[in-house]
Amino acid sequence: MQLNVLFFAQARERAGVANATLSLPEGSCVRDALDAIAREHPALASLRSHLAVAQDGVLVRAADPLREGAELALLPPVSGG
Amino acid sequence: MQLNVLFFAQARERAGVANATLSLPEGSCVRDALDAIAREHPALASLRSHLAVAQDGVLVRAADPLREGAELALLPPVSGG
Amino acid sequence: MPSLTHGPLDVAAMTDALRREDCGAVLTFLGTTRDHHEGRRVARLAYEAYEPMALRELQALEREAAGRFEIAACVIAHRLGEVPPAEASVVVVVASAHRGPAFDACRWVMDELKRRVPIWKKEHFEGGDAEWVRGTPLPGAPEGE
Amino acid sequence: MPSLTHGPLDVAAMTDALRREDCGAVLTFLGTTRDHHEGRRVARLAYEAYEPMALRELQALEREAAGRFEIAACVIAHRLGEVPPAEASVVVVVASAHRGPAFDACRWVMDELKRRVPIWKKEHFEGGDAEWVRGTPLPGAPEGE
Repeated sequence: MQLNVLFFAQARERAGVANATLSLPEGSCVRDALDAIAREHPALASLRSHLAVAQDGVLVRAADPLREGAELALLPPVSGG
Repeated sequence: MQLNVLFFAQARERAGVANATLSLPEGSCVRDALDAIAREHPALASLRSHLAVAQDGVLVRAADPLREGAELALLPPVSGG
Repeated sequence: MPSLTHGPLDVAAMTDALRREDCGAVLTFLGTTRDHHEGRRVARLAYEAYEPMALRELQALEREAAGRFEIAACVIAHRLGEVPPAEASVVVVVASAHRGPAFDACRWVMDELKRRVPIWKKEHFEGGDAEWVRGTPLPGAPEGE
Repeated sequence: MPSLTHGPLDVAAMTDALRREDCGAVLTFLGTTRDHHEGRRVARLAYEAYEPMALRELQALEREAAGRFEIAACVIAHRLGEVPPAEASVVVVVASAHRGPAFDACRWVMDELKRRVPIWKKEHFEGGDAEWVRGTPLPGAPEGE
């Protein structure tokens, strides 16, 4: 399955890209995606425990299944206002 | 002693004037002024227990002495804002 | 410095005057004329003040607010005379480094203003009659001792 | 409806849009760029958002505010990109019949906005270095379960 990954703020800067395409085996979950992203972008390691993840704009948890073609956003702690 | 009396809001409307000169014996207090005003303007009677009084812009009490030439303001319950 | 004005209040100018580089929050309260009160349609309001005393009380409120709360500045303006519906009769602007004290101070100023400042409001209803709004007695009404 | 803009926020237009004849209170909160943070001089801020999600979250906040508090309307706007000192990065306007709920709602919206909306702030200090502001983790960070 293919996913479009979006990196924001510190995650974007550490990854060095704002988005990337990710290929995973069918049936992968959010944790699998994070593991794959971490292998690709080791600079994200220290941030990982602080990242929330949204799939198509909705927050998801580590065990949630991924959808084919979904947009997966890596969201550091927020600081709007 | 002479005082300049100012009437505001309901007090002004009931008295029919915005200000008036009041002559009182030397040594009069705020209560004496209110009594004299009440005789002059009986329409103020039902309002009297709700009126505060300021002498030269400072709130005073019934027993406080009056100053020659002072400005005495009759202040109904306030409703600014 | 507080102000009493007989025309529309310039809210934008008041807010802009308090945008300071050392402040992270600017809170602007507008009290506007409602078109209804206790079930009746209000055509307009008219305000009257004992102006010199009202100005002094408003200035005291600005200073007390700056002393009680962690704010950088507080400015109050009140309109007098006739105020049509949806126009502002009172504006309070508070600037502060953090937003909590701005909310606390602005609310406190409005509560105190309604209790302490010699300003009176008359409601003119549709149909033509009018009534002074039941207000709050100032402290120390001589007969209330 | 909330908005995300890449230029200055039009505070006056937002406030005017919420002056309604059935409301007695309009409260406008401006979050502005402070020129200092933890003892350092801030030259400017830069904001970034996950825009479609941020807009949906802001819209949810507007609706929830209208449901939780006795208010007539709530509108939120957030600026993105660079914001110089003393300019507004966020504006929340609340209109209500009575002032108490406007204060409660506006404060609640700002608290929730800082917790729930995917927007990030970077401080650019004088001298040239920059830092992302330590923020609040969104609920459900996968590793935090």
